Formats: sequence, C-alpha cells, structure tokens
Amino acid sequence: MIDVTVKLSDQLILKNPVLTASGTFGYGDEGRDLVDVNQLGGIVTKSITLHPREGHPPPRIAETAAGMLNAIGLANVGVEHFCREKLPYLAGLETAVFVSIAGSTMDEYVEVLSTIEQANLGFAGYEINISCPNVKKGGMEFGVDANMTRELTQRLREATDRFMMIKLSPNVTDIGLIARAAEQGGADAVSAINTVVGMDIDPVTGNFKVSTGLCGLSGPAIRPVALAAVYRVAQAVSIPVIGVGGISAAEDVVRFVRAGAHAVQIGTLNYRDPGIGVKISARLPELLRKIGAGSLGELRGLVN
Amino acid sequence: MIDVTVKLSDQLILKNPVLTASGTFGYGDEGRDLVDVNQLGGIVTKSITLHPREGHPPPRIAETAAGMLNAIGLANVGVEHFCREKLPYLAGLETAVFVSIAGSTMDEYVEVLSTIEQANLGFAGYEINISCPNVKKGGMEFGVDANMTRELTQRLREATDRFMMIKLSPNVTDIGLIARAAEQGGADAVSAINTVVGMDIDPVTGNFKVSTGLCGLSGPAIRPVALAAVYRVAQAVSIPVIGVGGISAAEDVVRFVRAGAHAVQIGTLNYRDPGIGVKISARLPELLRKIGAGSLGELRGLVN
Amino acid sequence: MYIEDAIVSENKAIAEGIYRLDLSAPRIAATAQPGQFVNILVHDDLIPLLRRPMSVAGVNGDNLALIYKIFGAGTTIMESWASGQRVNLLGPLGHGWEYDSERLPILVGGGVGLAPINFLHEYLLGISKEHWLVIGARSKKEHFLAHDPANGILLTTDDGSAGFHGTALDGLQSVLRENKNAPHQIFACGPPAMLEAIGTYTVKAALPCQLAVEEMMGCGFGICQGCSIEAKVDADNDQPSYGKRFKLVCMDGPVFHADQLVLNHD
Amino acid sequence: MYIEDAIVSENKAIAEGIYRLDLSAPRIAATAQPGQFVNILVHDDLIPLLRRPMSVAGVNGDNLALIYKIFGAGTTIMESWASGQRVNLLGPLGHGWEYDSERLPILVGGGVGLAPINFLHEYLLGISKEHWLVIGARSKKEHFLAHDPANGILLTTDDGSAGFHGTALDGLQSVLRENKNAPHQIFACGPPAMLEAIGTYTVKAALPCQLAVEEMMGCGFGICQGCSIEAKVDADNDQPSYGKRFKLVCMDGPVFHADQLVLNHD
Ligand SMILES: Cc1cc2nc3c(=O)[nH]c(=O)nc-3n(C[C@H](O)[C@H](O)[C@H](O)COP(=O)(O)OP(=O)(O)OC[C@H]3O[C@@H](n4cnc5c(N)ncnc54)[C@H](O)[C@@H]3O)c2cc1C
Ligand SMILES: Cc1cc2nc3c(=O)[nH]c(=O)nc-3n(C[C@H](O)[C@H](O)[C@H](O)COP(=O)(O)OP(=O)(O)OC[C@H]3O[C@@H](n4cnc5c(N)ncnc54)[C@H](O)[C@@H]3O)c2cc1C
Ligand SMILES: Cc1cc2nc3c(=O)[nH]c(=O)nc-3n(C[C@H](O)[C@H](O)[C@H](O)COP(=O)(O)O)c2cc1C
Ligand SMILES: Cc1cc2nc3c(=O)[nH]c(=O)nc-3n(C[C@H](O)[C@H](O)[C@H](O)COP(=O)(O)O)c2cc1C
Ligand code: FES
Ligand code: FES
Repeated sequence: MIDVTVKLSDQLILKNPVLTASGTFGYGDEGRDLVDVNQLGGIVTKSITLHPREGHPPPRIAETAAGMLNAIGLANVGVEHFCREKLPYLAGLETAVFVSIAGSTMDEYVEVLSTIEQANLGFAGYEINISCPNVKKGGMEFGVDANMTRELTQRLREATDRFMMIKLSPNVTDIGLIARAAEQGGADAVSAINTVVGMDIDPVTGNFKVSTGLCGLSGPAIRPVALAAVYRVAQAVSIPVIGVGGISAAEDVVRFVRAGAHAVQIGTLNYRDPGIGVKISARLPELLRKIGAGSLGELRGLVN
Repeated sequence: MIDVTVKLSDQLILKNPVLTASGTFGYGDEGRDLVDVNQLGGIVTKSITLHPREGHPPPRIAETAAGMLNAIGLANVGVEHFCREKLPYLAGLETAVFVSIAGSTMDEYVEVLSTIEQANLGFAGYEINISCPNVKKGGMEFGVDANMTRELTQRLREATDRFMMIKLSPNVTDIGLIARAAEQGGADAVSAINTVVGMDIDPVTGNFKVSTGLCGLSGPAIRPVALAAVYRVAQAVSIPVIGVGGISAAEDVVRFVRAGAHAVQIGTLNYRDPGIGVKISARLPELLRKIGAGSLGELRGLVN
Repeated sequence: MYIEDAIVSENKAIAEGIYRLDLSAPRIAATAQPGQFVNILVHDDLIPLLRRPMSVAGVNGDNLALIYKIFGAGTTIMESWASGQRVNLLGPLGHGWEYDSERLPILVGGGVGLAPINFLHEYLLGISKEHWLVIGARSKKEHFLAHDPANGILLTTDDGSAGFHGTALDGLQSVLRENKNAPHQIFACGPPAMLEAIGTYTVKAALPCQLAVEEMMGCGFGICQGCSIEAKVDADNDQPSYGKRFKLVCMDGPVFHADQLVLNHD
Repeated sequence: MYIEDAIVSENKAIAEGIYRLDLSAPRIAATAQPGQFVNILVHDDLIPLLRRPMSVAGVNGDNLALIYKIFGAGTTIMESWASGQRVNLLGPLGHGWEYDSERLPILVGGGVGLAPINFLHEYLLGISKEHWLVIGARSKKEHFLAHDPANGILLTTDDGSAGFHGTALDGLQSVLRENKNAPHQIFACGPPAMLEAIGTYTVKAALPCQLAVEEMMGCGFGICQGCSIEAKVDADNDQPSYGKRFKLVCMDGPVFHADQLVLNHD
C-alpha cells in the first residue's frame, strides 16, 4: 500500500495531498453534482471578508498563453452570511476544510476570524490571504512586508487554536523572508503562491483585458515560478509548505513535494476540469509506484 | 506613411521598435545567413564580462508551458576577445547596437565598459544587466537593491557618454523603485524585464531540469508579467522604457507600447524563428493602419 | 449539470465562417433547456487553457446541436473536428429563457446569437406555438435560413442583400408594428451592439424583453466569479454573484430581463 | 544553413513507435552531410515552444529523410502529419561525421540513434565503400532492417529475439574481433547508456571513435548557449562555446571524438 496521507500537525492528517485553492472552488458546494469533494485532501474556501464584497467591474478575467489573468476583487458573501449559510455545509464534509480570510486592516482580519470561531463548528483551520491591500498603509499589500506579516500572524494566532496557514505572495524580492516572518508569528504552515502580478491589453482597442489593469496571473504558465518559490520557502522555514501554482497533473504534485512541499492546492485547472483534484489524487499511488516510492513523504525535498 | 521609428534620445533614433534581447541572438553574427539584422531596430549583445566565462554545467535549458527555463551562467568570450573579434563586426552594422555588460562587482562593470570605450568604435550604447549576483554583497543581485542600482548607474554614467539603458529584474517587490534609482543614477532608459525566477524538477528522476535548480523563466508564459512591469515602470520614470518578455507578434509590440514602452526586445522567440524580429517589424505598419494610428508613438501609454 | 464525453456526429459549415456541430451527449441533451449553454474543453493541451462556452442551439434525441463562429484558437480547433471525435462537455449550464405561454414570442437573433434563439424556435415549433423569428446579419452570405415572412421568419441584412433591408432592431420594430395588439414577449441574442440597441429600445418602450448575453467565462458554474456583468441587482445577496451591483452570466444568466441590466457603458 | 518550408511526402511507421518522415526540402537536402541535423518547428501554437532537433537520416534528391520516435508533445504532433503538410525546418545544422577513406568504417546505431548512422551508411553504399553496420535494440520489434552479416549488417537484441544476442557494444566487439587487422574507424549514435559504453570502451582501447550526442537545444545554431556538454576542451576559446570546459552540441557537435568528451557522470 502506497501511503499518500499527509501529516500537517499532530491533529491534522490529510487523506491525500491534493487541496483546492482559494477562490477556485467557490464554497465547495457549487460543484457538488460533479465532484465528491470528500475524496480530496482538503478544500480552501473563497476568501471571506468582514462585509460582503461586490468585486471588481467586468471584465474580471482573461486568458493568456497557458495561463489566465484575474481581478475578481474578493467578491464574497461576507463573514456573517458565510457562517450562517456556507460553514454548516463545509463543517459537515469529510475532508479538511480551510477557511480563507482576507481583510484590509489587521483588525478586520481578526474580526473575521473571531466571528468564524464563534460559530463553533468543526473544520480544520484557516488560510490567511495576505495578498490584500492594507488600507491603513496606503494600499501596500500585507504580504510584501515581513513585519506586517509577523504581526498579523501573531494577532490571528492569539485568536484561534486551529491550524493556520499563511498564503504567501510571489511578488516580493525575498519570499523566504516573509515565510520566516509567518513562522515567527506562529503560523502552522505557509502556502505559496498566490497569483503573480500581470496585465494584458487588447492591442487593437487599447482596453485592459481585465478592468483593473494590473491583475493576477495563474495557471501552468506560472508553475515554474511557484516551484521556485516553494523550494526557497522550504529552505527558509521548518513548518510545512503547501505548494500552489499551475498544477495540472499528478506529476506536478511530485514536483512540488520534491521541492519541499507537504501538500498542494489546485487553482485554475479546476475551471478546466472540476474533477481534476480527485483524478490527480487517485493517480498518485500509481505514479509513486512507478517512481519506486512507498510514500509521498519519502520524496519530500528529494531533488538532485 | 506610417511612422514606426523610435526616438530614444536626440542622438538615437531607431528605424523601428524591434530589438533582439541580450543572450538570445548571440553576438549578432551567428544568424547572418538567415536574417538581415540591419532590418531590425537594434540588437543587444550577449552580456559581456571582464573574463571569459564557461557558463553553468548542463542541462542549461528546459521547456515549460509556453515558456523556457535557462541558467546559461553568462557564458561569454570576455571583454578583450569581444573587442577584438566581435565588436568590429557589430560596429559595421547599420542598426543600433547595444553592448550588454555584466559583472560581479561594481569595479568589474566599470572595467568592462571602459575597455569597450577604449576600443573607440561606433555603436549605439550599452545595456547594463544588473541581474547578476554581487560577490561583495554575498551574492545578492544588484538589480534587487535600489541603492546599488543607483550607485552602479552613476559610476557607469561617468565612464561613458553613450546611450545607456539599465535592464531591470522582475524579481523585486517594487520594480518602479529600482527604475527610479536607475533614472536618478543617470540612465538614458530602462529595459524590463529580465527572466523571472523559476525552477523545474523531473518528477520521476528527481533531477533539476536545469542544473542550477533555480533559474530564469522566459517566453510567452511571462508576457503578462513583463507587461505589468513595463506599465509600472513607465508610471515611475520619465526616461524611455524598453519592453522585454514573451513577445511573439506585432500585436505584442503594440501591447507594450500601449503599456508605456518606446521599443521592445525579442528574446526566446528568436530560438523558434530567428527571423521573427524582422517579420514583426515588417508587419507593424499594417497593424497600425488597422488600428488607425499614424505612428507607433501615438499609441504610447494609450490604454483604457 | 454533468461532465460528459460527447461524440461528434456532424460538423459542417452552414454560412460564411459559421458552423453547426452535432454531438451525441445523452445526459446533457436530456435536460438542456432553450437558453442554456455548455462549456467545451476544446483541447487536451494547455492552450487554450479554459473551456469555451457555447449555447445549445437545439436538441434532437441524444443529440445536441451547437452553432459556432470561427473566432480564435478554440473555435479553429472545433472546426477541425470530424465525426467520431470525443469532446468533453460540461452542461447544461445557466438558466434559459422564461417563456410565458400567454404571449406572442418574438425571437431576435444576430450572428451566432442565433444559437439559443434557434433552440427556442425549435421548442416553439415543437409545441406548435405561433411566433416570429427575426434574424439579422450584415449580408446575405451570413444567413443560413430562408426569408419567409408568411411563416413568421424575417431575415434582415444591413446591406439589403437579402430579406428586409435594415438592422435586427428595424426588423423587430416592423414585426411589432404588424402585431400591435397581441401581448408579446421578446427574446434576443446577438452581438453586443445589437443587444444594447434592442435592450435600450424595449426598456424605453416598456416591452417585456429577455436578452441572452456573453461574458468571458472561467468555469461556467459559479466557482470563479469571473463572468460578472453590471446589473440592477436587488437587495437579496444570496445570489451566486454575492453583490448588489453585478450578476454572474453563468449562474444568474445567460438570460436576463433587459430592464435588469446596465446596458449603456460610457 | 537555411530556414525552409518543407513539404511532407511520406510519414510512416517503420517499427514499434518509430517513424520515417520524408520531406521535400531542396535547399537543405542539397547541402546536408551525414551527422548533421535539422531543427523542426512542429507547431504554430506556442506549445511546444521550441523547435525539435532531428538528425538527417538520408537524402534522396530533393528529399530529406528523418527517423523519429514518439516521445512527447512534439513527436506526437509529427506523427499526425500527412503528406502535403508544410513543415518549417532550420538546417542543415552542426557538423557531421569525419570520414577517413583509408579506414574501415564500423557504424553502430541504437534506437533512433540510427538516423545519422543510416545517412552515413547510405553515403558509404553510394561510394561503394565496404563497411559494417551494427544496430542494437532491446528486441526484434524495434528493428526495421534485416540481420545480414554476410553483407555487413549485424542486428543485436538485448533479449535475443533477433540477430546477435547482446548489446550494441557486444556487437561492435564481435565485428572488431572479425576485422582485427584492418585499420578501422567507429561511428556511433544511440541512447546515452550505449554511447557511454561504447565511448568508454573505445577510449580505453584507444580506438578511433566518433559519437553523435544529444542535448536539450534552444536554437540549434549557437545563439542560446543552451546545449552545452562537458568536454575536454583545449585552450582555444574562440569556439562558439566560449569555454574551456563545455562544448556546444549544436555547433561543436553533434559529432564528437569520443576522447574529447567527459563520458562518466556520477
Ligand atoms: C453563455 C455564452 C454562450 C455562447 N454561445 C456561443 C454560441 O452559441 N456560438 C458561438 O459561436 N459563440 C458563443 N459564445 C462565444 C464563444 O464562447 C466565443 O466565441 C469563443 O469562446 C471564442 O473562442 P476562441 O478560442 O475561438 O477565440 P479567442 O481568440 O480565444 O477569443 C475571442 C473572444 O471570444 C471570447 N471568449 C474567449 N474565451 C472565452 C470564454 N472562456 N468565455 C467566454 N468568452 C470567451 C472573448 O470575448 C474573446 O475576446 C458564447 C459565449 C457565452 C459566454
Ligand atoms: C542533435 C540531435 C539530433 C536528434 N536526432 C533525433 C532523431 O533523429 N530522431 C529522434 O527521434 N530524436 C532525435 N533527437 C531527440 C529529439 O530531439 C527528441 O526526442 C524530441 O525533441 C522529443 O520531443 P517531444 O516533444 O516529443 O518530447 P518531450 O516530451 O518534449 O521531450 C522528451 C525529451 O526529449 C528531449 N527534447 C525535447 N525538446 C528538445 C529540444 N528542443 N532539443 C533537444 N532535446 C529535446 C528532452 O530530453 C526531453 O526530456 C535528436 C536530438 C538532438 C539534440
Ligand atoms: C479567479 C481566481 C480567484 C482567486 N481568488 C482567490 C482568493 O479569493 N483568495 C486567495 O487567497 N487566492 C485566490 N486566488 C489564487 C489561487 O488560490 C492560487 O493561489 C493561484 O491561482 C495560483 O494557483 P493556480 O495556478 O493553480 O491557479 C484566485 C485565483 C483565481 C484564478
Ligand atoms: C537562454 C537565454 C539567455 C539569456 N542571456 C541573457 C544575458 O546574457 N543577459 C541578459 O541581460 N539577459 C539574458 N536573457 C534574458 C533575455 O534577454 C530576456 O530579458 C528574457 O528572456 C525575457 O524575454 P523573452 O521572454 O522574450 O525571452 C537570456 C534569456 C535566455 C532565454
Ligand atoms: S464563469 Fe465562473 S463564475 Fe461564471
Ligand atoms: S542549441 Fe542554442 S546554442 Fe546550441
């Protein structure tokens, strides 16, 4: 028997390393006719904010070579509605559920998390989306500053005992530095990467292809960038690293594990094939057998 | 008549906006059987260092989704051999030639440039590759630090009156900041971007696909990243910006010009089609006519 | 909503640059309603990365008909499909036309916007419901139906090369003039300019009108929030679009009542 | 060196997973030498991004023959080509075998490594030069020539299912034993393990041997510096590889003298 389980902490063992990435699988219920999410290692919800958010004006997405651009603008139902209408369903799932949290001030992050804690339901933990503009610091992203990252992590750490991972932005000079700040702040894990800053323009009309101009690049195009980030982060911290970015096959899971990841998240590729996560996790044992590995863990960090 | 010329300075007018990117067209002579380089707006040479460099061990390149990874390791003949064997040919071309310069200390950069100045030959100017590890600062890249960038630019500025552009690395938190430092240091232009840090691993063997592990991603996959960088840089400085990254068609030239670029460089796509730069520059007038623009300059920064 | 491996039964040009694709897709065919769409995985390679949404143009037993126009990479690949080709579909998606049997349906289609209109047309023929079908195009060669006003089929061309000389809106107005007294209901799909013209006209004239719109889509079933459209949204925010300003074309649409949309963008 | 739009004249399977592609490419065909290669643009789309290098397996008038094995995306696309398909080629590239007419040529090919060996074989047949051809494979079904030792053609199989039971090196050694006294010259191309075995053996035994090697390529003509290979390089650094430790497969090779390469990597 090939072991594909992943131990993230003493309390948290994933049945397999394949999670869905935040914002790419809704609240986990939209696709329930298509996919049995309980066969996934876990799901990360869309990022939840204190108030419901409309999101950005259209167009919000565009396609690029082996990638896509998006500026959804954190469209979401808001924490109250989430706790009432979405969390009970999520808490009933037999897979590890991570609630993604976003905010524009530290207080907002803490308030969102505390509100969810008060709902007092069973789920695995949180992912903290720190690629959000900090309104108090003139729109600078939390995720690009080590001190802000450390402080935010500390404050959230005080508010929950659940598993908490910090999701890193790739748009920094030294991602290892930010990862260490998260670790110092008390994070249980880090996930990497969020989207890469990108842009497209229609040459003929001159319109931005995504209404905000600057937006985020995801998909297979950025897989090498994500793999490099995971490798650097895994060298920098001793907490688990969750790899995200362009994953489209079981082979990619092994790539990220060899770069140092414990588990992975699938984002953009869910749009192409909502069943991809389940398919990939089902294919992993066969691939590990071909490689000659008895468990996924054996391969972690194994690169030459 | 559609005007595709580009005025980079009072002295320097390019016949069209299409240049070849450093390291992707050798020294301009390898492809002379295939392409008439004089039809290009200009060429940028492979980066030249003080001493000849062997480069990195194989494998040096790998292919990714719509992109490629490389760690050539600045393999080059060294400045002395360059001045003797390559520069005379380049100086005889009827297109703007930019000599790319690299180093591992500031002194080295200055020495390379001064050696070339002493050759006293006619060519347009320099591109300074600042994505090089600074041995004196523990291998940190010049290009990620604004102060180093400013100081390096100043020192080189003192050594030449020729046109000098600084080539920016995308692997920083705030590329506008580095661009401004180059401008303050006296650069005549900035080019953006160099390759994006990336990596690939063979899932089965566990080998890095490029021997150095971390390496550089280029090609259409990164075009959105380059376009975003050029847009940000063009907002940050008032000197000309040269766009580089994933360009594969005349439409892409217009994208970069709309994002704020004066001209562009073509890199990876030269490997696919060594004649691509000439083809693209030949197609530009037709495209501008379709758009209804009388000149390329009209479209610069025109985005909505 | 199913993920189904459909099999191409026929793929043929029906007008200049416009193709009709028939696929056997029993599960989707059994449940698709006029106005709904499918999301097509055109390629196993990663370019194009995203699926391509296409309206269902008709259902015939196990078969699903699509009508598509060659645009870019995705539709160029579709053009190459021969019968027997396996194609992965996701559908049926979205919600379709709301048909009120008490009213005279006037269907207006332009370009490939004809697809969802055609499905409704066939449905109405199937239940023997009298209705009008107005189809607009720039010129004759883009048309693949015959001008037949006696049977309620009115073609319009911008250049007058076939049928009624004028836009689809002109055609609609002529039909409205002829049917002044019947309580009617308008269904329209076509290029943005046509929808804007028809939507603006019908809202101003307070005529009941539904529009099937298009927007760039990531997923087609609500998980990406990419296909937003500006709309006059009411206070209830439990809708998949979460907001009070935007709706999602894939979930809240692709069919909207014209008076719910913000039609003029300037 | 030309960029030429070649036209496929034939594309057919010749052994399990191995194809022979004939293309009309007059300019390249007129100048290609045994051991040289072409760089093929397999697709107009951006995946695969880079060209695919393939050795010239033979020239027949305006026609160029290639022999290729299905590996991944690029060769899968090649498999789909029908006659008439237009294919953009860059070539001929690199430098080929150095043939010394005073010596008995012993050619050793394994797998698709047969391509440049086949071209040399045909060249030698053309000038009626007696020579040996040793071809190694794992089993019978990978072979597409007949075992014919009387005419100097020796097939070897790892599993003994055809010809000589043993590796290509075993086959070479047997030919060497039979031709002890003739001054000879070895030409080999095949999988890395075979080249390492033959290279190591011939260098140790001080036999003149040339190897055609492969390395991942970006451009095929010296502008990317991507195809480096570790070599014993002499002091002259005016070579396209610039260094004293590496050579470029595309410019300095793909044919190298075995004693110039660093063959053991551990
Ligand atoms: C609900 C809906 C129903 C549609 N029904 C039909 C139909 O019946 N027949 C028909 O011919 N076309 C229909 N379309 C439009 C069709 O999806 C596009 O023409 C097609 O995706 C173009 O793909 P391409 O790769 O050929 O062109 P590309 O060059 O990739 O794109 C050209 C344009 O097509 C649009 N497009 C591309 N990808 C998508 C996507 N994933 N989602 C939405 N739009 C996209 C964009 O506006 C883009 O600018 C429909 C679109 C929607 C949203
Ligand atoms: C000088 C030379 C001559 C060759 N001659 C032949 C021949 O006659 N017949 C034949 O079948 N094969 C030949 N090859 C190998 C051939 O280039 C690869 O098998 C082919 O590129 C595989 O492409 P793919 O897309 O099918 O597979 P992929 O899945 O893309 O790649 C599989 C492997 O092929 C190799 N490869 C891919 N792209 C390149 C590239 N641009 N340059 C070099 N290697 C690459 C890599 O090792 C890669 O790991 C030759 C290679 C070289 C360098
Ligand atoms: C449409 C879209 C919406 C996203 N929304 C969120 C989000 O709300 N919160 C978040 O942390 N990441 C979000 N992401 C980023 C993804 O979770 C993921 O980090 C990124 O897309 C890279 O992975 P991929 O290449 O597999 O898509 C979003 C990505 C996309 C494409
Ligand atoms: C193989 C290779 C070698 C390169 N060598 C250099 C170099 O020597 N100096 C430099 O400044 N940039 C170098 N670059 C970066 C390119 O000039 C260019 O900035 C980058 O590839 C992005 O453009 P592209 O996507 O069009 O390739 C190299 C790129 C590649 C792919
Ligand atoms: S297309 Fe993804 S939400 Fe509508
Ligand atoms: S393949 Fe580019 S230098 Fe050899």
